[in-house]
Amino acid sequence: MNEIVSIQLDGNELKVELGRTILDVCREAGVDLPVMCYLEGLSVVGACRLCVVEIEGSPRLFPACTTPVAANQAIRTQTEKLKRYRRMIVELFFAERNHVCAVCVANNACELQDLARRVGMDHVRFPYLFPECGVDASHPHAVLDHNRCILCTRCVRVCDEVEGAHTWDVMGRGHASRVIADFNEPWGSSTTCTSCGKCVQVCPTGALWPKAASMGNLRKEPGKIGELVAKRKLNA
Amino acid sequence: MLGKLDEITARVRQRSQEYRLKLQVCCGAGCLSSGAGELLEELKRAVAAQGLEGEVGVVPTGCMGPCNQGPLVRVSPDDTMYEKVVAGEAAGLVECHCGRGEEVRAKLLFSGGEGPVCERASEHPFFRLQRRVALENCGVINPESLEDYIAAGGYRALYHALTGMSREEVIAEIKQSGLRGRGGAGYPTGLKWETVYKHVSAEKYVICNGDEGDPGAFMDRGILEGDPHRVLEGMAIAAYAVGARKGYLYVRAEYPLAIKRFELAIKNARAQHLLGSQVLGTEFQFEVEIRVGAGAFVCGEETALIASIEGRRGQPQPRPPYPAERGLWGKPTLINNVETFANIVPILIQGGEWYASIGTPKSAGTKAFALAGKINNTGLIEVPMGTTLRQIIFDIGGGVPDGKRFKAAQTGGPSGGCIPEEHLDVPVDFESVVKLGSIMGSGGLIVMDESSSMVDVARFFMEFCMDESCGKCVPCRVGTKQMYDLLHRICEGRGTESDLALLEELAPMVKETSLCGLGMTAPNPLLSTLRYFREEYLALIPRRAEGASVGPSAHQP
Amino acid sequence: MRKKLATVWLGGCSGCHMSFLDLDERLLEIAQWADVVKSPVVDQKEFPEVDVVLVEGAVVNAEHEEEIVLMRRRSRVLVAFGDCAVTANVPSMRNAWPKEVVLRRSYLEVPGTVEGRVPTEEVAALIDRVRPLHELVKVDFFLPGCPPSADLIYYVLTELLHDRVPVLDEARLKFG
Amino acid sequence: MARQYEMIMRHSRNSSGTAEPPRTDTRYKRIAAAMQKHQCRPDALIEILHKVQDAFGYLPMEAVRFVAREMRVPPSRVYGVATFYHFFSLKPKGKHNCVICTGTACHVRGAQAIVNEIQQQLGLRPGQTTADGKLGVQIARCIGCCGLAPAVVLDDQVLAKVKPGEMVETLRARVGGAR
Repeated sequence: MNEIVSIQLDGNELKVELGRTILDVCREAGVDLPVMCYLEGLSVVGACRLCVVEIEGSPRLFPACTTPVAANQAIRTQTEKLKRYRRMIVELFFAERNHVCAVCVANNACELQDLARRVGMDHVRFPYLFPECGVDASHPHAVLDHNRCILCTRCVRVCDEVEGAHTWDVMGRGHASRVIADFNEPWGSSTTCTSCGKCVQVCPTGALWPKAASMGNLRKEPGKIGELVAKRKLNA
Repeated sequence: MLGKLDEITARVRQRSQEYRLKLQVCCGAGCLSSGAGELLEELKRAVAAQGLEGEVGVVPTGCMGPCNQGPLVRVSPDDTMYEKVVAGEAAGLVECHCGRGEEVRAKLLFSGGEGPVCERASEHPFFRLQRRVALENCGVINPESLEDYIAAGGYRALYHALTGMSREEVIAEIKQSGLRGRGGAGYPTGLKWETVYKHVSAEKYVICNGDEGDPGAFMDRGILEGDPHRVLEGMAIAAYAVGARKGYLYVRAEYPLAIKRFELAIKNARAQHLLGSQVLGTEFQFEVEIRVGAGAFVCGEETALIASIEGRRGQPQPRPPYPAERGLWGKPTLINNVETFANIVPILIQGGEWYASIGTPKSAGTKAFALAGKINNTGLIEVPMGTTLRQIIFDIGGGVPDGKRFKAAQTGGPSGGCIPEEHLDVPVDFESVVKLGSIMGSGGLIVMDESSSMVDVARFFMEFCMDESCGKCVPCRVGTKQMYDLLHRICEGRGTESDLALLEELAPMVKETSLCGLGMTAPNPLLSTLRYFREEYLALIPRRAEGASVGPSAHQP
Repeated sequence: MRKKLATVWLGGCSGCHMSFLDLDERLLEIAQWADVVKSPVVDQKEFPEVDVVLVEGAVVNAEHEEEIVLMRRRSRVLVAFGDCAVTANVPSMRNAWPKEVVLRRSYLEVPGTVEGRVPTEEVAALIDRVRPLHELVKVDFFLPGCPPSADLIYYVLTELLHDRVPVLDEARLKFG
Repeated sequence: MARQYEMIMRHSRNSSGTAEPPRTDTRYKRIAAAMQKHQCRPDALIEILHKVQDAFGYLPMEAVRFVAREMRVPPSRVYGVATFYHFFSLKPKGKHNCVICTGTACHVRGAQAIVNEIQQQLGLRPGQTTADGKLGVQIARCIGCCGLAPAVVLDDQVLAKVKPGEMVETLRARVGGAR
């Protein structure tokens, strides 16, 4: 057990254990921070920047998922600026690829769609980029649709860290980055994929979806990964 | 062991005393590409042909500084410098200067320009206003000769540290010097060393960051090519101080000559027990390996650099943990830039107090700059911190060519900004440059004249950042793309006022929320040009006809 | 004072208008507050001056480009009505390719095309890229949904026709 | 040496249906030797890819597969690294290569005009190679020769203060001369 210190979270005094992250503490205190790349059970990458918070005394913003709490921190999670920035980040997501909720299998079961309503995004102010994106339907059980991928890398991490197959990775860089299987080959011909389906479960959007699903009946269970990892630790 | 260094020194000195004159030929990358290699051979041949072998030596050196006047030859001890000497002129030059003792006036340095010409090179403002500390040996000694380096006082600082100073004392000296990281951010070097020193670990690493990716910057290249041992010695001293036994030089693949010379330096140093298991006969052991980058600007960011050394995609990690705590292979790691390491030796030799006396109170010492763009004397210089931009650009750099008017100086590359005429008298140090909306950066200084479009400059840097964004975090990956598209639209005359508004909304968000320095600073060129040259943006936006739509652009990106 | 209401159908599937018609008896309520002066269900050629216009669909062709500018000029409150108007939605799925490729594919290459040809006169020329309304004109209110539910349309129209600003909270705001 | 042969032979025997490198190709021996020098440690991946590119002029997929298998690095990771760094190319470069520096100093001194001229006169955009593979054109983000701006690297030789028209002539001569 680490030392207990006090912090202020949106004005409320809290006693917390050192060594935990701000996100952890927020979740426990019922402060709901938006996240996309973060998933319990996977390594933390701090990539989506949605969970950034303000800490009094610093001009910088801090991602809650990677920043540890410290004594006497005064954390603000819902300032007007943070809300504005979060909405902008969501808009950037929507403008980056070709997200068409109306024809998406994940319609009504999509973390990105939910996020858009949470941050009050009624339209995207930035020009849509309309990149040409492929759909890989070569796998017998599931489909990868790059049009809907937000590069959160949950699939990459779950495949490497939990399943141990490391079928997925990211190729290229910047806005040309793409999730790939093996040597950028059709998923169905992958020699490393175990078809465990974990990547499909953790994908927050309709980028990875089981062929058995149709719009309206898709249910993903990303939370299972956290449980799985916890159980493994128990057995280890 | 000190005896051996002295012995080598004596030998080199005696040999050079045999020469009446020494012809030093700049073999920096710039001069080599304009034919310095052939010139060197031709000069040797001419000296031999004219029977001057015993009295005139011909030696290669690293970068002398005035790169666009190359190939350069300096005659020592006369302190005469010649510019644009081609191989065909070698015989004439040797005959005239070395044989008859007359200067070749037409070839004197800067004689092709409009500014002053000096018989003694060191009297020319280009050199007179400089103060060379990190570049002390650059352009003077033969970078491929360990003996030359030793004769210039080399490896004495390391010896002194290993035999006469505790690790704490070394760190105290660096702290006292006030040296701050020369890679751009200006973090106090002594403090960084101390942090790594304090972390207890059997394994620690020292990394020299030579991934000089800013377009328009070539200071580190000059140092690595011109005085590789200086960097190596600085790294060894750092390793001793923080408790590391292994070091890496991470260098760009675009710098083959630097790689070659550094490799040679490592080899020669090992052979003389200046690296290896018992450095200079002490218990200290230190090995250095070179890791060659593969074309990714983001690898200049320390966590990305570490990922790259570990053989992975060069994507930054969130900090904390900082590399000083958990770096390469998860071990405490010290990362300093090339120029920072090049400053260590003089600090140890002459003392932290001496170093702190140069420059300004908060930014001690000197800073190397690479002058380029619309400026008469392009090249590599080093000045005390606190020198004004006007002195650098007009006195040392000789001003703007072709009678054009100065418009702005760009510092800090894609992370920096453009500083207009009205701020030229601000003394250059870390803080003042930030106040002007730019950053000191690693030392690239590009001059723009009245013909340069500042919106185009902003677009140029944004394109750079977009291409170099690693793609990990959203604000940088998508934000730089959006900002580039909007800037491109404005440059093409298709932009609208709401495009400008979008840019101004996006820029602070990208700045504040990006994961690493690349994204955090990517909006700087845009913001600084908007701050000082807003009218250029407005001039590019077509005026809307009365009563037309008030919405955003009616055009495609 | 009675308001003037228009509904317009640009590049969309008319689903939003179907949803509008799903207001059923509530249409009579709307009719107490406003005259529907221009709509696919009203025979009126010119676009008149109106208080509120619901614009369904994305801007897909040259005619739409002209119409939207005209509508903007003659409307007090312009509503982007449904996902196509707000995001360009399904029509924009062609945007990753040049329009020539799209036309060739649709009129010449698909199975079942007999002696196909790309029409040049009968229909308006496609523009290079399908675009949401706000990229061309100022939009006063965004009403996403594919389609927005009749309840939502009722709520928004009620507010707008009574000079109030509707608020789309988390429960009301949804794409798709 | 014997161990290197063994490595290549083992690799051939373990074939899983993908194309095998010719056992006699000395370039593979060199790559195998380099991997051995690093004990196939995964952190040497970038070093090894440098070696592959040195040997072939680019990264042929066959060699990339070889490296992944021998170093036991997951295929997607190797591919991810190879495509992250712009120095690596999965496509063969030209016999002659012209790299136009578009760093800041070169940009303000007219690098774009060189790119445009080459595109107009020779029909080559950056990243493209002529159909006969004789000439490839690339751009670089600052080669550190800012004093020589605008600079172009033609077959590893730095050309200083390049003028667009002359550059095209130089290229024509270089390609013509190779015939």
